[in-house]
Amino acid sequence: KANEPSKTPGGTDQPGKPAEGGSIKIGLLGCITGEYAQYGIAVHNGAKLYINKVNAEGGVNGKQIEIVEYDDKGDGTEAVNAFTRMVDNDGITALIGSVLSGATIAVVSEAYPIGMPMISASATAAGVTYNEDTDTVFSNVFRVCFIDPFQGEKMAHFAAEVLGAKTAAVIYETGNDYAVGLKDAFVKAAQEIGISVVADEGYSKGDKDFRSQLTNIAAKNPDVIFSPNYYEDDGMIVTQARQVGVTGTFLGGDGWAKVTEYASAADLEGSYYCSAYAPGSTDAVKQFEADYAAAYNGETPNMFAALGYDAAVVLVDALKAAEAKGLTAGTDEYKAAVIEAMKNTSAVGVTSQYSFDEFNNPIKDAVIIKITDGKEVFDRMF
Amino acid sequence: MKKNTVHIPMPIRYLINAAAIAAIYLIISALSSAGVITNYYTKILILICINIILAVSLNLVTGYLGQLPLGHAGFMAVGAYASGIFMRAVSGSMPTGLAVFLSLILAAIVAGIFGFIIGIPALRLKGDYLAIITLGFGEIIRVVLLNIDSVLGFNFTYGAASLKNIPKTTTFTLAFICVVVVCFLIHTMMKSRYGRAILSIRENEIASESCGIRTTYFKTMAFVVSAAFAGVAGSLYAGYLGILNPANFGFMKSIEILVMVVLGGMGSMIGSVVSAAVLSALPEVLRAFADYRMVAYSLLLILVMIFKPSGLMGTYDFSFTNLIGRLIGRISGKRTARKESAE
Amino acid sequence: MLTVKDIHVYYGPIHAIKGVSFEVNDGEIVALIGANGAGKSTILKTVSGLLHPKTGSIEFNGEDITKVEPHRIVKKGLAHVPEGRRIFLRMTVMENLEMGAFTQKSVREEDLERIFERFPRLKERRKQIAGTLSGGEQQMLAIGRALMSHPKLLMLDEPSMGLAPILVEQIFEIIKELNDSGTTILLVEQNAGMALEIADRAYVLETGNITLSGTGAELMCSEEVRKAYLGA
Amino acid sequence: MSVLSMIVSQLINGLQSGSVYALIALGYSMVYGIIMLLNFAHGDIIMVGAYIVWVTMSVLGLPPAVGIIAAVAGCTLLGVIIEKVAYTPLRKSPRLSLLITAIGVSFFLQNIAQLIIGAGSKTMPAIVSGPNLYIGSVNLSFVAIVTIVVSLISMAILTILVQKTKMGKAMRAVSEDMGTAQLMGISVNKTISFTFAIGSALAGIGAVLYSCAYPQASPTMGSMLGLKAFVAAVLGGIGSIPGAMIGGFAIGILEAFVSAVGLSVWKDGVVFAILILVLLIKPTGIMGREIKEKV
Amino acid sequence: MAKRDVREPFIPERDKGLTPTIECIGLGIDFGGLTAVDDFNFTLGRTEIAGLIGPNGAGKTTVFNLLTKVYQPSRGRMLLLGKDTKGMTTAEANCAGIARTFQNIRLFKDLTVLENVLIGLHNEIRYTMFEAVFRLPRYWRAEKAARERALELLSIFNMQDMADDIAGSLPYGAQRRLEIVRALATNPTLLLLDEPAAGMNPAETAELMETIRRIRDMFKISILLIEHDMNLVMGICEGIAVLNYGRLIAKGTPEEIKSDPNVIEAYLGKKGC
Ligand SMILES: Nc1ncnc2c1ncn2[C@@H]1O[C@H](COP(=O)(O)OP(=O)(O)OP(=O)(O)O)[C@@H](O)[C@H]1O
Ligand SMILES: Nc1ncnc2c1ncn2[C@@H]1O[C@H](COP(=O)(O)OP(=O)(O)OP(=O)(O)O)[C@@H](O)[C@H]1O
Ligand SMILES: [Mg+2]
Ligand SMILES: [Mg+2]
Repeated sequence: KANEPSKTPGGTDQPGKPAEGGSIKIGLLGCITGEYAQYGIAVHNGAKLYINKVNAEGGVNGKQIEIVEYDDKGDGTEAVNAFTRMVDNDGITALIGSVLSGATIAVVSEAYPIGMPMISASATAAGVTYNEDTDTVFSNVFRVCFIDPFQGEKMAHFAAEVLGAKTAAVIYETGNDYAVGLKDAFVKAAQEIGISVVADEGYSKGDKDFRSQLTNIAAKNPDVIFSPNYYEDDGMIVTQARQVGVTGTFLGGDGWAKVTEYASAADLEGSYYCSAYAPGSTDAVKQFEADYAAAYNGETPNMFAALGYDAAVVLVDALKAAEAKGLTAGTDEYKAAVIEAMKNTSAVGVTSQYSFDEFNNPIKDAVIIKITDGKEVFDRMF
Repeated sequence: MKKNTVHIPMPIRYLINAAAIAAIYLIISALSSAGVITNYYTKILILICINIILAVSLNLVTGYLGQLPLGHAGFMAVGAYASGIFMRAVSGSMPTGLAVFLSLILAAIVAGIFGFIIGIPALRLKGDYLAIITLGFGEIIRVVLLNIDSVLGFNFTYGAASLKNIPKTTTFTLAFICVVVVCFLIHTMMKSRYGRAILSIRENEIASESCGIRTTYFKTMAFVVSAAFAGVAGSLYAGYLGILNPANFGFMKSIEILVMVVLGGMGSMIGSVVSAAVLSALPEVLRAFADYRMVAYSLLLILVMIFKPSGLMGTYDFSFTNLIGRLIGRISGKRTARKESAE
Repeated sequence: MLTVKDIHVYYGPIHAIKGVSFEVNDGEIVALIGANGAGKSTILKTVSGLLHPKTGSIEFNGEDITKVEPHRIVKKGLAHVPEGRRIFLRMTVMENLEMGAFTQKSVREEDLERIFERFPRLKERRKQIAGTLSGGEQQMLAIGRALMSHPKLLMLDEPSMGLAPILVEQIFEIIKELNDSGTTILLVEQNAGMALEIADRAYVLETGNITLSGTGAELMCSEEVRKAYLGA
Repeated sequence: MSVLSMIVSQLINGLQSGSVYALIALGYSMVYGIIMLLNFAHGDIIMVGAYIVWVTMSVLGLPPAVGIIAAVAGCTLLGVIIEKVAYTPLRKSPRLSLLITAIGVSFFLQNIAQLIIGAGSKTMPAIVSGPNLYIGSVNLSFVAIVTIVVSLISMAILTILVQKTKMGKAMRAVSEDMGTAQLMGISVNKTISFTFAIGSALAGIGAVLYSCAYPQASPTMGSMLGLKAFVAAVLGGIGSIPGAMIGGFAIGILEAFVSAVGLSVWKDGVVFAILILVLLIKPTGIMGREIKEKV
Repeated sequence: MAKRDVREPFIPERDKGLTPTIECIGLGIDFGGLTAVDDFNFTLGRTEIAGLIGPNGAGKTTVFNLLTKVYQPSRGRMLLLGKDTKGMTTAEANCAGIARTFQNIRLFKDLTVLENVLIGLHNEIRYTMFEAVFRLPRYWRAEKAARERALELLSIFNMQDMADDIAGSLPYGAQRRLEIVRALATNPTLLLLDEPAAGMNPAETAELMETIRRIRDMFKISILLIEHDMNLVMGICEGIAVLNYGRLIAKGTPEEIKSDPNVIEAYLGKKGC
């Protein structure tokens, strides 16, 4: 099983090169080291795949896109530093990033005042594009992923309407805003539509033993168990759940992508999760998978990689629009044009065609994926 | 009296030091308004200032008092949240300058109170037991910040969702002033009977007691002061980043601060300052190495400790005026020597 | 038995021993006296391998031990009762004695008996944590512990320090007894009078150099020694 | 499920994770006992052990026995190498410097592992498998039984080793006073290396058991595990072998029951609060002996 | 055994009318099963130099620890200048007037000689934290005065030139002397010296004796010392108490003690002095 992250520091995306007249500099920021590195690396790989492709095909308006790639370890402080460096020292004109919501929000507070166009592949927290305190939308910030409440609600409705669930349990990582966000939305929606949430169990980062919580859940015998975490934990949770006698159906969020590598087919059988991406579903996806494998030692892309790719697609599409206006990369007008173009985008990525709502969140249906025989199979759009 | 050192009288020492500090500040300001120091470097400078305050305040307990607390980030968190919640509450209804000033004071007081509450039981223990108990308190603070909202029933810290939209009021000038004030206060305290009492506890607690020093009182005092300054750093941090998440103040952050103190040399304030500056800037310098940067960082830690086990500065405390004194002494050395032989 | 040839010992930049040579013959008691900081303890530490001389050589029973590690030297039959006792404070008295017998195959009952006979205090306090013993009791333990290894050469660093007069007498008697039963002794003492009395030969050390040597009786009569070390 | 069987299940959950903690805490405690070093890298040695299992079994496709032997041997070797390279030069340095070196080693292992193997988790194949046991309605998984039994046996062997052998004696002497230990005829280097070897071998066994119970390996898995084990060691009384065991089991069972009563969100907080309470009542941990300095 | 009234100092006539420095009445302490000190009755006049001797492990250091409140007694009372010291901490006992040195030297090793003495002067220096951190005039005045006082105290032992040396680097004898200076700095009424001459050669010991006497005369304080060097004890003590197995077996003048058969048997030995 080849699963190595492909490293491409150095080479073309080495930072610090003086901007050549004919290039457009964009930033790529995310956690490529540290605890959440696997997500960051996937997003970066996806984004770089598309941009390299564009460059190979002659670039945008004949100009090469130059990537300035930095690591933020998933930490807000680092993210802000790296972003500021991209702006001040490297002179980027747009940003793809960051990967985790917390780091992205920190960057947004820097990027919004200077009107830097940014698009995140995976920052799902509602607060990334919207300041609820002042009820303002960060007009420069876009994302290609679902927001947390959306997925939580979707899965609650799915449980009620498709699976006919009456009782539900949740198990989530308490310190993780993503998991908490999904869980909160799920619980809220479930109560509204008449599913009773019989168990609400948390765990902390780094925990590997969930048996105690699952034993509690098993005792309540819920119809569905919503586990909106990242796939490694979810895999472990499902495995241990079956060991302690939990029999209900597992539901998850888009963090489940790749979960089949972390739990047995038998344990996962019949679980559902919502995603933005269904592997192998369309020709475009198949092409993407093939390209990705070719670029990164035969690795299979996951949803994060696909979304990274899509983020790049949407951004490059906007760059084209700005270029078409004959503006100079790096100027404020240019940035405004990029934002403007993204706002009205209709770019087609691997996972969907994009358009944004008034909160700059993508308007697209969720893909429901069912796990059968250890495979992630497209079930329906929902 | 060491030869070749001209002893500079106190008022002049103050003037020299004040001038030196003002010069540093003015140079940096000038450079940044000239655009040589960009926004990016300013950000790093602010971060360095915050880390200096953290390291210097931890050094008070680790280097001077000789204890090993592993929960310093907890105090920083308390200060950061106190200040963040305050700033969100008053933003718009109070002049910013006043609000910032009050938030710093508030952060110091709240963190100091936590230092007191935690210090009283923690200081009953010694060595590694003290380490673990402070680590425990630090983690408890983090878990409480994470989950308190569900107990209160309303949004207070916003838990995992982060406390967002804190006014970004921390400027380089503010951070620099705080560093100067904190260093000055710690320095003057250490050069007084209070500081000597703290040192004596590190050196030999039993002897210290028998010299009439109420060790429990002074230990607690050092702990509270250290916590309060960590709170100040937290407050600056809140105003720097504008968003707070309990995960930023975990055990690893405490370790990071401890590394700064030890690497700089325990009990050396200048050591803490230098190593906080170096270690804060290092990840940025190593940024170009991408994946390898954490490996480089860890190797550096190991190598410095192997080749310089007592830290970069040992227990040496740099005195700018003494240095000047020595320089003057060296220049006028011959004359002094002649005088001496005449005497 | 022990030949020390022109050793130079440094503590970092400090030149503590500046070319000292002496020898201890089989069956002798040799005393090393000198003021505070003269380097007496340093010499003992160098012989037992805790420190290594920069130049010079040390021979024990015809073997060169200049660069041998301390634990190997102990196995060759050289025991060192260090300055300041250095007992294992957190172990019991009994465990300390057992530690002394580390080089032996097992802890022999008769060895323990012999030591308890000499120091009945230790027998009383067999189970006490050594760290809570009084200063004098700790000194007895340190000597007892060294005897557990059946040394051929026993080096004692200020064994009378902190001992009651009656015990000082006893200690010196014990040293003589040990010597009579075949143990060679190298003795460092602040109590020069008593040391010279029982010593066959003695050396006077002054800041890293040997300045005088002779038989115990000779030195006892020497005007210099009397003034500097006997307080007379 | 009846309340009783619920309690029993939770107890078994706690015992299973507790026995892994205990095993790791033992290694922590041994190393601490001898050079007073909080060996932060200990958890990361387990991480390396887990990866060794993964490489031998998943990548090379070798049988479990080979994986187990390779993991234990590899960890032992790694422990000794770390000691020689990173700790020996600092033997005469202040303790805190050693602590920082240990932190450095820990970071190094984590990051180098990420560089070489990648950031994501690797899934382990089943190392042991067997039928689950049912006692009434209580379900006892085979892995749980193996984990508990193996760790108890390891601890028993270790206890005998430390209490009955000469090496054990030498370890105690070295831990108190290296110089004097040498004067007793004890080789300090050998003793310390031996301690690291044993501690790391325990980490290797811990890695195998951990991999059985939680079949995932990731570069950062060691840090949390190490922290928990450290807490367990201190709770039990650091430096004490039975203390480490008691501490490990205590933390495991405590975590299980805190979660069981519905406080899972507060779990870490409650565990630390109880730890603090215990330390305040008994400042040297459950089994630690307090030795007052004589004035 | 020389019988004396428990409540009487050694030289009752000298400090007539003044409360004794210290009165111990039936003081005792147990460690687990071990009775380290029992029924200790002892009174010391205001300017007396007394010795506490006894075999190793007799409980002498333990008596010091009781007096300085390092240990709390299991039974008995102890009056300092007529005031009961029950419940005091070590620091409070020091403030009340008891200073000591230690059998195993406990200096503040990494600090300078001067700083060691200044720490002894801690409670003599008066300024508030506020005055200290903002360096108000009172701080400067008090620090200057303290410095001068410290140098003055060091000069008793001719150590003023070592003021800036690191305490741990001093020769052994100097360290012992520094400990005495530090104790004196706390302005005691009773000075306890635990084996002050240990590790000193006869010449140094003779000098120490002189100094101890001078200190008493200068500061008008009482001194209680533990020592195994009989030259010193017999040379300067005005009264001697002898402990054995935690109990007083004799009390009296040096002459009385020297010839006490109990003391000779338990402690001095035949050759004794
Ligand atoms: N660890 C050390 N580091 C530096 N210098 C040392 C060390 N130990 C001893 N010295 C110096 O070496 C010299 C000799 O010391 P040593 O302990 O051998 O003297 P000594 O004759 O045993 O004295 P004493 O009678 O005080 O025990 C002294 O000047 C001392 O200061
Ligand atoms: N904390 C303690 N726990 C147990 N026993 C103790 C403790 N402190 C002292 N002892 C015992 O009490 C007795 C008296 O000890 P102390 O230190 O007072 O003796 P000392 O008279 O000062 O002897 P030395 O002259 O040898 O110093 C000794 O037998 C000692 O072992
Ligand atoms: Mg010596
Ligand atoms: Mg004593």
